[in-house]
Amino acid sequence: MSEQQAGEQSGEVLRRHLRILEALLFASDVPLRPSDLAPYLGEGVDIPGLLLRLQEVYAERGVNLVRRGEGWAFRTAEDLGFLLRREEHETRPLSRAALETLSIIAYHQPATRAEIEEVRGVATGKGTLDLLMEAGWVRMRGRRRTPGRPVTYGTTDAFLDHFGLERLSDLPGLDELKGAGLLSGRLPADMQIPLPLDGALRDDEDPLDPADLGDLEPEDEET
Amino acid sequence: MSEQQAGEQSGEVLRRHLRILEALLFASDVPLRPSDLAPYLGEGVDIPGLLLRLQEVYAERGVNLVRRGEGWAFRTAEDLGFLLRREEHETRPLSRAALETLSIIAYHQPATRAEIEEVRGVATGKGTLDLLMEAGWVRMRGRRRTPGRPVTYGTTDAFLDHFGLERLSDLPGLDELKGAGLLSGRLPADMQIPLPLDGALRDDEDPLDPADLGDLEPEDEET
Amino acid sequence: MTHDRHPDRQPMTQAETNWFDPPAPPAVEDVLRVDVGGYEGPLDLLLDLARRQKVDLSGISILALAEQYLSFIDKVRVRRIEVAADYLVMAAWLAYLKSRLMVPQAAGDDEPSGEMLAAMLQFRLKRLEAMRTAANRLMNRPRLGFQIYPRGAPEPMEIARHSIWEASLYDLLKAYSSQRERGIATDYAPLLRTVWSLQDARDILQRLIGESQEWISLDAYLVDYLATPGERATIRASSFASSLELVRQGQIDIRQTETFGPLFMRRRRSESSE
Repeated sequence: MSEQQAGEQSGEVLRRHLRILEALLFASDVPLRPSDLAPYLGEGVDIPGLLLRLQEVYAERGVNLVRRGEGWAFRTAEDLGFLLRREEHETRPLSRAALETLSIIAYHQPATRAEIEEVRGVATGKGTLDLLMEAGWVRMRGRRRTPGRPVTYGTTDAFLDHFGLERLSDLPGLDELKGAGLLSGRLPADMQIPLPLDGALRDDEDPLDPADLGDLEPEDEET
Repeated sequence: MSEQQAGEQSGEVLRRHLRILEALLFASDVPLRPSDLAPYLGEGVDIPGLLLRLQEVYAERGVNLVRRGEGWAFRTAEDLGFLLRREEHETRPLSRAALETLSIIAYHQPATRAEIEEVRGVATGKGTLDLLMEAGWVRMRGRRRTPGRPVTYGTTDAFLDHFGLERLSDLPGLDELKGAGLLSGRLPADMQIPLPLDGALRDDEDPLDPADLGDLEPEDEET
Repeated sequence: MTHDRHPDRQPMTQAETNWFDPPAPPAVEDVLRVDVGGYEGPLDLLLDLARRQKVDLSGISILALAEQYLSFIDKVRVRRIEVAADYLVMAAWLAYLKSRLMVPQAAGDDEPSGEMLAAMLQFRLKRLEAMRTAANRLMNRPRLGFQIYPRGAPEPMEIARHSIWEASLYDLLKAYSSQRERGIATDYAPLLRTVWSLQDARDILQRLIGESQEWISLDAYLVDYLATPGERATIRASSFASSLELVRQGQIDIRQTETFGPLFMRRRRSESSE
């Protein structure tokens, strides 16, 4: 047998081995270790070598052969990962609870959750506040200097932007609300609508603790 | 820009397009149609051409790009089946009645229940058709434009996928059966051989009524 | 005849007959069908009988087939009287076919010839056989999940849904205003009015008027009670209504000298004392 023939034969064998590895790795639902692959290839085959070779073949492709611990698996090329993520935007009306909470925060800021609940007369779920913060309209301002140090909430610039307000003091006052027919005439004389506080912290507010900010963004690294 | 540059650029674009198709098709375990892929490639891209090109790239590999009706999918190479054959048995082997019904629908489609029964010489229980539809191999196509407007049945792309067929004309022995006049409803003397018809409705078929579809997919919105 | 057209005539013995599982027990919807030796229908039985002739379906003797079927059905009927209608209809039809095949067709006979009927039956048997072979070939193909595999670990499409919230300033203000008003409503305590019931008023009137037979105005009687402005209306109304009732019962007299003038009352004198 000439050397060339031997080379061709081993080329043929190599091709066959690579095909088998390809099929096995493709069809498996978990990464496969060389020891998982060995039974399909016969004895004395250099499986780690074949895997590296196959990895090379796929290096530039849309799908790569990657190592996961002891196992190997096909995975979408990292730079194409965006293909598998799709963003969908849908417009949804804000729920009544969210709308009410938002309006109380707007007028009464800085407002603690207890204060919001006092005005609403019902408990405010954490989900509602989270939603408003996610929407970018509400932020945690600081902590009230009272027992328990509750978080104070306020609105954001995005809130002003969305509702077409230049500043918080543009929010209509008592007389304007009455004039617009939003408040009826039969109101107690002592009813007041607060003037929302803009800007820096109030005297009775402390800055947020560093840990508070972590609540906003769930940490990826932690398990 | 020199011609060579243009050529290189289009080579780069082609490579990118092929990588994207590769990633999308690898990621999915069900066949994807060109219309599924189009949103990822921008307008005016010749997706069928790219798919054929990709098919060629993978023709000799352990994993092949195969066509299944309108869809395309990566599948392990047919010739490696003996290696990959798993010991698992079908959880529920198809009954003889289901098998016969399936092949009659496949070869005679669009076929009504009466036609299936005519070939089998025995009544077909509703359970058999339901089972085939549940398996995703058979679908209601439309209604025959004859008295009673019977539902016509046909096969699905999942049927092609399961049995490794590119298209209905690849059904084994189709030409032979056609030649022998065995796909006709009548004696071959007045030969007029219908072929299994894929895709759009035939002249004598009407679309399904909206109510027909309700049977298959319970509607969420309705109470 | 159809067999002339058949491309390659193969002995029946080569046909694939490895069915995948024994015929399933009759399903619920098939209860009407009586199990005849495990056959699914007359055609099924005929096909099996034809196979036993060990020749191509094109070459089978329809006459022999009909005879075998009829004798089989006869045998079954001895054991089981309730052989299904399908089998009996086929038996009758085959008996007719047999007679057509054996008796030469008379001129002017409009009925289909025995040969035509036989060809029709042969065609149906071949078609059923072909469908069974086709099913077999389908099942012997490299099938997905048996010899061919899809991606074992598909990477699912992640869809990140972002909500864009819709709310107008008007919605916001309306939500705020209605809440504040709702807050007021919870503070509102309805005034508890003193209400004189008719019975109370009557008792009080009876007591005040006593045995007095002087005309005295109602307000004078009630002067102690009318001090509180909020209660005047109810006291007057109840007392007046009660007084009318007392008049009706003949216990008191009422007199009013001018419109909107004071009401005077006194105890009515008993008839006897007058």
